[in-house]
Amino acid sequence: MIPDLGIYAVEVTSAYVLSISLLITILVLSLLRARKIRAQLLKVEASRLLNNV
Amino acid sequence: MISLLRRDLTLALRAGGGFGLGLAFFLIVVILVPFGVGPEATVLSRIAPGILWVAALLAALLSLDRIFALDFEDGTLPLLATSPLPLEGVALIKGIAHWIITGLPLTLAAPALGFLLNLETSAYVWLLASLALGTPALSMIGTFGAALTVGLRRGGLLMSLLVLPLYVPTLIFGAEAVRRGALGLDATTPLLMLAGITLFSFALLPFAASSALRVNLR
Amino acid sequence: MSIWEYANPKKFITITTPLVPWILGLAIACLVVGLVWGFFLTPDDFRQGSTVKIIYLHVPAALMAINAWFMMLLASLIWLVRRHHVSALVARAAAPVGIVMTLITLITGAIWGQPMWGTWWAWDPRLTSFLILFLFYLGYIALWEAIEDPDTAADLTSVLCIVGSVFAVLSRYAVNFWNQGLHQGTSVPVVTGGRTISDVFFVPLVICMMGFGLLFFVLVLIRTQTEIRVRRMRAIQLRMRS
Amino acid sequence: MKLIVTDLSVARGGVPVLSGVSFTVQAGCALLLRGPNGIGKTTLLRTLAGLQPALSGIVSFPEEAGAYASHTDGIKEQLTVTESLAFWANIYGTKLPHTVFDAFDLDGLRSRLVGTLSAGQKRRVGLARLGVIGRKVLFLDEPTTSLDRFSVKMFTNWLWNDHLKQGGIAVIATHVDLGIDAPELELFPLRSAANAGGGSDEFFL
Repeated sequence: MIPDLGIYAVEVTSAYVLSISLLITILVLSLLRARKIRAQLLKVEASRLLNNV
Repeated sequence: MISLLRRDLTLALRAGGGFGLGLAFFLIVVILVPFGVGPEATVLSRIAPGILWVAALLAALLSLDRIFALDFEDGTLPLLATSPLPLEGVALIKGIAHWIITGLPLTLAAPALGFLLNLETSAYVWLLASLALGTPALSMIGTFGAALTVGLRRGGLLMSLLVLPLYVPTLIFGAEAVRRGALGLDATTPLLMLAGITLFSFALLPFAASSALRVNLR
Repeated sequence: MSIWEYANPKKFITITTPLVPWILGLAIACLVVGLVWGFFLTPDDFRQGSTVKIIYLHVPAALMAINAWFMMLLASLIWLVRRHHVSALVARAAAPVGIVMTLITLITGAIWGQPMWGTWWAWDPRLTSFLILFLFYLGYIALWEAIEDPDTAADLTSVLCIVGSVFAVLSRYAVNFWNQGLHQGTSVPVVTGGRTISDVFFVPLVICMMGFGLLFFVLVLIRTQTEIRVRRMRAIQLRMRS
Repeated sequence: MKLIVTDLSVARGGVPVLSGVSFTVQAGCALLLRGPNGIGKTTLLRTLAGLQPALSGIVSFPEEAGAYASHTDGIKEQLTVTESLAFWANIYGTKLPHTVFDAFDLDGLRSRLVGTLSAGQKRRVGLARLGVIGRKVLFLDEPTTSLDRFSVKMFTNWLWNDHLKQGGIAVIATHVDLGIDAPELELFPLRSAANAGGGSDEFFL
C-alpha cells in the first residue's frame, strides 16, 4: 500500500513529517495553555469570592 | 510648525550627536564591508549598490528612537499634544527633521563612498537620485515606528524589529535603481516606485504615527 | 443574534465552548482524509515525480497564512472602530497560528523546490514574500508582548497591522520586481476560477484546504478563550488590589 | 469663560479611579485639588486637559483655551531661556511678552543655556512658559515642586495678578499651601468603588 515515492521519497516524507509535527505542536501548546489558564482563573475567582464574602 | 522644525534642527546641531552620528555609522559600515567580503574589485562593484543602500537604511534606523524618546522623557510631548499644533503636524515635522539630520547627509556622502566600493561610474547619478528619493521614506516610516514604541521600556530594539520589514520595498526599489544604473540600463521604473512609496509615506503615515502617539500619551 | 452579541466575552465563551470539540474533530477528520488521499492515492506528476504530493500541505498552509493576516486586519479595524474587546483578542490569538502556517509554507516550499532549483533556498519571489510575512508576524507578536496595558497594546498593534498590511502587499510586488520567479503557477487561481491541475489532484486538495481552515478556526477559538480568561484574571486581580 | 465639569469619571490603566466629579470654576477663580498620593489627581488633570479620554461625564471650556503643565515641563538643556520661551510663543502663535521675564525673575538669565541653570531656575522657566502661551484655562500638576519659598511666592503673585485677575481659570493639584484663597476639592470621597463599572475591564468581570 505504501506508494512508490521514487527518488524524492526523503523530501516528501520529511515535508509531511515536519509540517504535521508543527501543526501538532501549535495545537498541543494551545490546549495546554488553555488548561493552565483555566485552572489559574478558577483559583483567582475562588480567592475573589473569599475576599468579597 | 516651522518653529518646531527650527528648534529640532538647532537641538541636533547644538547637541552635536545629531548630524555626525548617522553619517559616521554609514561610513563605518561601508568601510567594514570590503574587510568581510574581500578586496576583489569586481565583487565589490557588483554588490556596491546593495551595500550602500543597506548601510543608509541601518544608519537611518540607528537614530530613530531618539526622535520621540527625548521629548517623551522631559514632558514636551504632552505639552505639544495640548498645543494648537496637531499631533499629525508634530509627526510630520519630526520625520522631516530626521531626514534633514540623517537622510540628507547620507545622500550627499554616498557617492564619495561609492569610490571605496569602486561603483560603476554610470551609477553615481542613480545612486544620488535613489537615495534622495528613498531616504525620506526611511525617515517617515521610521518616525511611525518610533511613535509606536515611544513609551516602552526597551523600545529601541522592538522598533527595529517593527520597522525593518516595512523598509523592504524601499530597499528593493532603491538598490534596484542603482544596480540598473550601474549596468547602464534604464532605471526610471524603480525610481518612480521609490518616489511613490515616499509620497505615500509622507501623505498617510503621519496620521498613523499621531494616533500611536495619542495612545502612548494616555 | 447580531454579530455584536459576541462583544460580551462571557457570552463568547459560552457560545464557543460546545463548538470547539466538534470543529476540532471535523478538522482532524478532513486533514486525515485529505492528506491520506493525497499521499497514497494520487499518481505521480510526470515532471516533478512524487514531490507534487507536497502540494497538499504547501497550498493550504499558504492560503491560511495570508487569510490569517487579513483576518487580523479585519479584527484590528473592528477594534479601532467599535472598541470590540473580543475582536482585539481574536487578532492576538490568530497571530501565533498565522506564524506557524507561514513557517509550514516556507518549509514545504523550500523542500518542494529543492529538486528543481538545486538549492534549498532560491529566493523565489513568492516564497520570499512569505518570508517577509513571517517578519511582519514576528513584529506583531513582539509588540503585543512588549506592552502591559491591554488597551494600549490593542490600539498600537491594530495600527501596526493596518500599516503592515499595506507594506506587505507592497513587498509582495516589490519582490516580484526584484527576481523574475521560478514558482509554479497558481494551482487554484481564485480569480479566473480555472484549474491548472487535473481533477484527480484537485479533490483531496480542497479537502486539505477545509481541514487547514477548520484547524485554524478551532485554534483561534481556543486561543481567544484563553486570552479572554487572562484578561478576566487581570481585571479581577486589579480590582481586588485597588 | 467658565469651566464646567459634570459627573466626570476617569480611569487609569482600564480601572476606574475617580467617579462623579462635578464642579464649576468661574472666570478669575482657581480650584485646588486635594487628596492623598495616587488618588488620581494627575489622571483627572490629564483628562480635563484632553490628554486622555474620560469614561463618562462632560468637561466643557472654550475651545483652544486649555493648557496642561506638569513638573516635567519640557525644558531643553541646549536652548537658551529666551529661545525656549520664544519657541513656545511661536507654537501658540503669541508674541513673547517681555513682562514675563521680570514676573519670574529671569531677566538676568535671558541668554543663559537652560542646562547651566539651577533646578529652581529651570522650574521658573517652565512656569514662565504658562505666561507666554496666553492660555486662559490652566491645568497644573504639582507646579511648585523643587521651588524655593521665594519662587513659590513669585509664582502665586503671577498666578494671582497676571492670570486670575485677567479672567483666567486654574485647576491646581498641589500639597503646598499657595496662600491664595481658592475653593478646595477633596478627591478622597470621589474615588471609585472597588467594583465601579465603566472601566474597559468591566467587560471581563
